[in-house]
Amino acid sequence: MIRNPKDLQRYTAHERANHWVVGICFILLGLSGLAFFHPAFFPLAQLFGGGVWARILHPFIGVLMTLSFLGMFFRFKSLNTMTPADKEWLARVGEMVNGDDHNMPEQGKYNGGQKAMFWVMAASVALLFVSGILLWRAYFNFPVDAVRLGAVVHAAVAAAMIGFIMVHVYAAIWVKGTIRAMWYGTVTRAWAKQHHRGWYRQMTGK
Amino acid sequence: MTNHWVDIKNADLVIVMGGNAAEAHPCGFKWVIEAKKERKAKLVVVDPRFTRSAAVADYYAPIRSGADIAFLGGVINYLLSKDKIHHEYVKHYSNATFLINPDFKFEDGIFSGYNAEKRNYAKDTWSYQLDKDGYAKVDETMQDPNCVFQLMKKHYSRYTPELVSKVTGTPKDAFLKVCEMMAETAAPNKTMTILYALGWTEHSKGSQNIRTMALIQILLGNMGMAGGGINALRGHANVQGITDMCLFGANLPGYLTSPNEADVDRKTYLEKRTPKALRPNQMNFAQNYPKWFTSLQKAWYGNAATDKNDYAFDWLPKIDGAYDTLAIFERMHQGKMNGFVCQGYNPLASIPNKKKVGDALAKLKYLVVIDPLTTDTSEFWKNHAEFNEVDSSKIQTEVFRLPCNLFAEDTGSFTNSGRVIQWHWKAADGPGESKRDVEILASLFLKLKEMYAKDGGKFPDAMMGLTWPYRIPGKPAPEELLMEINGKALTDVLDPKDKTKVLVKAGEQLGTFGLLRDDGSTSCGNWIYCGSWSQGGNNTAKRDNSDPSGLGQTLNWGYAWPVNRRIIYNRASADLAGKPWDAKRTLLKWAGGKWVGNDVPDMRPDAAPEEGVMPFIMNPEGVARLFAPAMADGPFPEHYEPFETPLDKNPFHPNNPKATSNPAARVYKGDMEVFGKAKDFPYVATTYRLVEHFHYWTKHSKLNAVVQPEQFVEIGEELAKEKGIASGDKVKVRSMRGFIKAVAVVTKRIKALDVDGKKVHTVGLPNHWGFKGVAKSGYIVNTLTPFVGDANAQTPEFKAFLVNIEKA
Amino acid sequence: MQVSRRQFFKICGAGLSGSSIALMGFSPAPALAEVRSFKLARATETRNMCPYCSVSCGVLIYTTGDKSKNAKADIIHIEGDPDNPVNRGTLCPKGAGLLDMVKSPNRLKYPEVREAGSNEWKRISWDDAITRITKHMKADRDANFVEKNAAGTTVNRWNTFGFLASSAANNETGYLTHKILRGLGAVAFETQARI
Amino acid sequence: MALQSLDIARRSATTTPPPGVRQTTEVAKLIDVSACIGCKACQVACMEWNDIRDEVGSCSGVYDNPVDLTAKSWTVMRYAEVEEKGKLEWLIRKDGCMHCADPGCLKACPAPGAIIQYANGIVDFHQENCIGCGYCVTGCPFNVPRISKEDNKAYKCSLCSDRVAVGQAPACAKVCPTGAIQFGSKEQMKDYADKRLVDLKSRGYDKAGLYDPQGVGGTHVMYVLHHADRPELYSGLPDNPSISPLVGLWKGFAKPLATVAMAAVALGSLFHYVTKGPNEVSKELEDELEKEDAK
Repeated sequence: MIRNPKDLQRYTAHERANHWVVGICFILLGLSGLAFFHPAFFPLAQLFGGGVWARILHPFIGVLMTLSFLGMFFRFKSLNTMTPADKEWLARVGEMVNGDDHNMPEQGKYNGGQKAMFWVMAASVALLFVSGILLWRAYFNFPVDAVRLGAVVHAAVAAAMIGFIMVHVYAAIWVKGTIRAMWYGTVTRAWAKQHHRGWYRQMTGK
Repeated sequence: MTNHWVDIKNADLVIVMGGNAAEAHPCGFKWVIEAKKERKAKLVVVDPRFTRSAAVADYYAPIRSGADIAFLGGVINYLLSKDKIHHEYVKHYSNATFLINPDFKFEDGIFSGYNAEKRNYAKDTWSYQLDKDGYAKVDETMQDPNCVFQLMKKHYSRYTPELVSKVTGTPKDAFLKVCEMMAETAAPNKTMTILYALGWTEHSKGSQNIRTMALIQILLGNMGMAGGGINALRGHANVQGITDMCLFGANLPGYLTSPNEADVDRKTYLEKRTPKALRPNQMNFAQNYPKWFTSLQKAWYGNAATDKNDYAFDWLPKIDGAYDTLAIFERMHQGKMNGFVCQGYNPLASIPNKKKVGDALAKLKYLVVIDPLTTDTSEFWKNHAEFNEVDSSKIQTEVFRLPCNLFAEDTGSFTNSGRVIQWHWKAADGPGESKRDVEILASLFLKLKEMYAKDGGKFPDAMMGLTWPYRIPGKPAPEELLMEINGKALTDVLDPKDKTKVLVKAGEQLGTFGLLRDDGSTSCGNWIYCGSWSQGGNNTAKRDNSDPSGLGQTLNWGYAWPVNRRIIYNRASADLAGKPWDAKRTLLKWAGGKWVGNDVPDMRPDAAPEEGVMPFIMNPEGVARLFAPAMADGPFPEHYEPFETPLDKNPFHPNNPKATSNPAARVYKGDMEVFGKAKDFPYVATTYRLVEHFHYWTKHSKLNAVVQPEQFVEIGEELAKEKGIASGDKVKVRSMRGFIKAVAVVTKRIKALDVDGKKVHTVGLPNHWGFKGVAKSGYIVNTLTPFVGDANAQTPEFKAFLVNIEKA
Repeated sequence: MQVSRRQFFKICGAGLSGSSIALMGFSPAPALAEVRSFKLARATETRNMCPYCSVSCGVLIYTTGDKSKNAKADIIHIEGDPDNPVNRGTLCPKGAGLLDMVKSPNRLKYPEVREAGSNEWKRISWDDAITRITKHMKADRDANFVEKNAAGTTVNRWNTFGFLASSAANNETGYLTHKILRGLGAVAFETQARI
Repeated sequence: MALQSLDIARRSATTTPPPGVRQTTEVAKLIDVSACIGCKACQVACMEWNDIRDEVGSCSGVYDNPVDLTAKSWTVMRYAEVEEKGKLEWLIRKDGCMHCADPGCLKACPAPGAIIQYANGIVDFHQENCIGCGYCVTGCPFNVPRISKEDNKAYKCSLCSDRVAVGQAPACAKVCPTGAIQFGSKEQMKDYADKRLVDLKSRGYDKAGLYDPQGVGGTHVMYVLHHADRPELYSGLPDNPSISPLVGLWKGFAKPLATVAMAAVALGSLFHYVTKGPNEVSKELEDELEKEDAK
């Protein structure tokens, strides 16, 4: 499609692909995981060919997500270092949620919330991975107490992560002009200037 | 068993010694648990190992394997010295009062009449003093120094608790505790039962082990009582029946004895076997021997056996020596046998000294194995690596393997250890071309007959004259056979008191062996089974399990020999006047001019107490024998060491090397040389079976292989520590005759014992494994065992021999 | 707040159902369950006896089919006979495992011979087996039968041939074996009774 | 048998109650350890009846074989040689599913209908519904369920539900030669145990008692122990078993709450959007940049 050549490149094709691999994995994991999480969700297992297939596929998808998330992690790690400005942003996040972002501190490529989300995701994936391995009976056999702990951690972290991802997704929907960054990589300059002024300046030299 | 399985529940005290009932007979053992639960009975286990029987015992005492007579002799001494005996019983129902030949002696471990060269006894001094009528003299006061009671007292006075403990390794307090518990059953209304098995028989003095306990049971008045008796827990499901059919060279069915070379004719044969009463008025039941024997000859030779030809007496082979298993294999080893048949028997694994057995089999021209399964014996010629290292090309024996059917594929009767004969029905055909045993035997026999008829040959008469009345000659039916065993009237059987009265019509089945005749008018294949298929039909198939007495007698279930009697010697359960010693467990009582009760009387039904007919009707003296001249190795049991003993002398007779081990046990040339000495083989070994297994049979069953898959040996923690062996290590166990390798199970359940001032360790060797089966292959344990048997029964000494052990 | 375990479960249950109602959407599967079908329902029952030890426990053998001509009876299960007064339906591990002995892969199915010096079995027919064995027996008997001993007594004995008889065989088999052996003049025979 | 399908007390991962009007007799198996000879008849009968054959293993230096429960050994005997004050006791315990009144396995199971508790108390696994996740293993306070390596399904003792359904005793109870395993109504079994305890106490076992742990609401497999004060002597029988608090936490409050929380986040987002409206790039900025471009 034709785009404004002046739009700013926010993500490269590789980065977008990586993100969507993680994203798709997450959706599949969420659906299959929810099937085991609560009886009300069990019919979701049908999406995977039934409970047994859901049980078989879930951990493999988990490994795939972990690996692809690692890619993202190393790509974006340095961009997500917290700065004092981020902390201030986070302190004033209420205003942002209220829809009043005019007085928010100037942000670089990522704002404090996004950075926080990044680290929460990283920690969650790590925890899910470790606890998931503990639960993966087809290939591992850990002491039953470790498995019990693993099950609690896995479920709790997964639930939290689903919540955070919902926030992540909603934020993308709510902040208009965001999603296209992950579809075809560019954002408008106005979007950048409004939401990530520091980054806008860096990109445009203005 | 003098009693039967369910009767165990009537006991007040159960002794498990010389056996391991919980493991070898779990379903019979349930009646021990029942006695404990319902009668508050106590269970005592005396064993070298803390067995699974001991796991549920109230008291356990350890003992050195091979020291049972020392232990039980000590019990006799305890009972006599503390006067804990059932006086009335002993006085009237045993030969305690009988006077013995004054020349009878016991000196330095040897009884009078010993011939050291032949290793046997001349028994003329082991005899009763007889009066002018030929009756034994008695001293009712039991004070005469030559009366059995006094002789016995003197004989066992040497068995002090201290010496007993020194010989058996049983701590003195444990020994005395067991004595005390046994002594409580001297009360007329208390009974003790003894459950033993191969732990007593498989010694060079096996029969005497059992006799020692028999003496105790007589002293305590426990024979013939519900919940009492001497109870041999036997091997296979039908070992009792096959024993009754007497598949022994030396016997004929029903425990008749084979004629030997001295029995030149029927008259001589019968005279020697038909005893005269030794006391007045006794039943002396064996006086009927001629009736049993003649009826057998009529069953086998039918019309060909007549008074004209001595009832075909000469057609019976006459034996010229011993033909027990050890003797047979000794003959085979000497190259004196050409052909051999193993029917459901695996001698390579189950006979001592596997090397000798294998060598013996290799000397045969032909071996026929009739079996449902692939036995080790059938492949004795095949190299199975370390488990059977042989060179097939050097073994010239032609071996045939014939598939036969199993229990599930055949109809017929089995006799359980409690003498109850029960019928079973075929459920399905056997696999492939397998056939019933009788069909295989019939086809071999009929083929031979055909060959002799066609080509002639040596002495075909007996073969040709053998009755073969079966409707399908090649397939004798079990029903036809049991009817033949039971016997029938060949001509009308008349009442001897009133010749006009016909008791049984010609052609009818006999109802009891009381109807047998010695004039050829009856036939009977086995007199003790007479009544099993009477004119009314197959009594072994009866299935009414009602038990109105609550004693577990179930008289209408199957058929017990003799004459459906469930507890033998049951007359002894009542006093002289016929009043039961314990009214709550009445087996028999004298009422209204006859014996009535909850069992078939072991007594003439109308024998009034005043007649003085005593309960042990098979003995010409009518009473139980505390002094038994019939034994080969002494009228009183005496402790002798196993042939492989950890001690260098018999502590009872330290100065007489001749009395170290059983002086009357037979030892073959070449076998004495391979007995090990304690300096090279310091540990006592004992072989046994585990509850999960039945000999070498269950190694073909996956279910059993799963629950106890791999060969192991058991040793105590102390020995394991000394030898640096840990549980799970592979060990090598050597005896003078070979070695085996197995996994070590180190356990608290086998303790080192203090014997004669030294520490004696026991090595437990479960037998089961071999080179054929679905269980893990293992060594045949009988590679290690010595080729020597009991002086009376020739049962091999599997339970006490010497080994060494090391980490493999 | 003191919450007993039972109350705790109730609370949890309420939470669970409450949350489910909140979610709706997915209806739970109908609560159905069925036990494994009873495998002996129409099997044929035959009364028999365990062949192992001398307790001689009664057993019930279950076979497929109803004994009609075309339905081959196959043993599928063996359990204790509750009527038998001794075992009253119980069995030991040996008896309980009888099925695997009856169905052992080591069951012999046809006669075989191992020729002298050979290292393998060869399948033969029953006729061959019986003929070959009886030829051996006759040759041996004719050569070694003793009619009279040195003293001139008739002994009619054949002791170069031996027989070990099974204690797991029926009485009837034992009896017939004894009868035949004596008829042939055999004396060197035994059973497991001593061992 | 068809009616049996309705006599269900609980069903795994199912939120609606099963038909519960019919009350069937609560059954129980009583294992009288004091009468047990450790013969393994129960193990063999179990394999035979249930058509399972474990591997032919090896001897590891003890009598226990197979050494542990497996998907094909639903019961095993555990042997403990205990020596105290010079007296040796060989404590032999038949291990297997206890059929808890509050079954941890069922609680943990995420697959609807894979674990059923029948109204008679039997807790049965239905392998056709099992997804092989192994959560039942974490839920069990007795470490009983095993996942088969062959089909990845969970297996354990069914208390021979097929036999009980037609009015028969479980194979192990029927076979037990010494009567150490009894089967009947739970009431009967408790009465029988009382009788046994009187006998054991008369034989000097003052601490004899019934093992029917209340931590799991009682069990439908109970033990008579001579040393009820120290169940751990019997190869580690748990003293006061209960479903692990971790499992309780995970399967108890937490999941519904988490579900609600997730729903709340979703709903919160929705309402945020409709109340606050989208966060759009301001028109001024866009215009400003357009202007710049136009220059």
